[in-house]
Amino acid sequence: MNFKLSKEPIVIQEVIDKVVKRDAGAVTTFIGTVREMTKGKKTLFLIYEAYEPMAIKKLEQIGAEIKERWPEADTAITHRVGKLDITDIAVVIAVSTPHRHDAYEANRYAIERIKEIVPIWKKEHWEDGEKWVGNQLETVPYPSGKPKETDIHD
Amino acid sequence: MNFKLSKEPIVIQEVIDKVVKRDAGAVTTFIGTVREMTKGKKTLFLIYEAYEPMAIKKLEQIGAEIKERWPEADTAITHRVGKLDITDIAVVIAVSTPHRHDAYEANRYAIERIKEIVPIWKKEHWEDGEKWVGNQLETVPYPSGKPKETDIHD
Amino acid sequence: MIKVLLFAQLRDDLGKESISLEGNSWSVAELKKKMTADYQLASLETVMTAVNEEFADDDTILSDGDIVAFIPPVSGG
Amino acid sequence: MIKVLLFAQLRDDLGKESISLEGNSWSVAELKKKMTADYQLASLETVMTAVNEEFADDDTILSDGDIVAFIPPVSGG
Repeated sequence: MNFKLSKEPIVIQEVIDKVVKRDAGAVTTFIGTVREMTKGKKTLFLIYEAYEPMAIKKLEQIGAEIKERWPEADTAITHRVGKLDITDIAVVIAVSTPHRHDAYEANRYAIERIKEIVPIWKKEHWEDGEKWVGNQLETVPYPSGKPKETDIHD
Repeated sequence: MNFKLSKEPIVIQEVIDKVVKRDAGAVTTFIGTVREMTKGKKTLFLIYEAYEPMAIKKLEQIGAEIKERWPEADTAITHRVGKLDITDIAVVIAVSTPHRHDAYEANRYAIERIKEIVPIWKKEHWEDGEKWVGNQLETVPYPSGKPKETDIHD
Repeated sequence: MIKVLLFAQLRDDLGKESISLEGNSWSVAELKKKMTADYQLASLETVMTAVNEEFADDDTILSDGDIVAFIPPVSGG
Repeated sequence: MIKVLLFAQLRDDLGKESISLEGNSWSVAELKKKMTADYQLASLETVMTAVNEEFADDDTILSDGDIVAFIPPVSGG
């Protein structure tokens, strides 16, 4: 169960424990938390919604892509769903490798891929309204109907 | 006390808690653990020794350098001293920033600087002997007597 | 029968989580066109499509029993 | 009086954690030379020096009461 969604608060140590091993000298984690201010606007709370079975498949795919690029890396990802308050943890990514360079690179790869291919959406709730963030102008549209091959394989 | 040495096992969550804040959307951690195999040689355990007051000053300096480069970043570093077994944690670096790119970059900067300027040494104990790692051939000598300016300021 | 799953803004707009349609050998593009017309949806152009939990092109042909999901730009992480 | 702190291999070689010396206006280079001779140390060339907990060049002049530390290549992290 290295790749999962959680309705409960994420315990960082539990995610890390999945990748610690005797031949790993480096573990990196990325912890995405709910930020209060975004472009001058104050967030009150967030709702994360997921297409759950596909989201888990896509997280597993990211793990497999990392294994292909960094064969010695082990990856674990837990993403929260439901209502989150400011400073709550939305996602934890843990990657272990023998050497530190790869642990940073592979971890970063994971978060970028999550933002491309994992069907999870967040709805921001502000004092004066709410909006699904995927519909905001700063997001990338996918005119072809699916992510570009280069997104997936490069 | 964002920068400290610890004779006791490091609790990762405690280091992270020092940098979590309402305006941080991203926290990265680097966890250095004791690896069993290095270049085909099996480590039994390690001893870390530090020049403690200077090591803490240098960790604080790294925090200040990060603040100068990434003004919105907060940093916490705990380094273990004493005897460590395989998979024990030698160092935890936590960095929080509003956006993820900086959290990776600043964290990586911290570990590279630790390996350059913080007076901490490890003695590897193998089945057939022991050695202070700083004396091995793969380490960088400092013929001028102190780290190069470019090491410190770039 | 094809089942269409809706998420995020689309789910809010239609007020339901899924829709079942009698369709036969439609392409994803044809399904999108029909949905846009039937439900007065805003454009589905920026929406990705998954068929049976895998991303699919607009020219993918749908079969009876397929589960289609419309995937607005994602915002997890 | 100058106090010299020793770490890692140097501490093991000399069998002590520090040495006190009566010295006057020595440079770091002169201190290194004297230590190398007095204690039959291997070269101190790859060893950094700190004076009062800050890295110092070989031409730094030492004063009474200074605490000098010899810093072999570090291996923390």
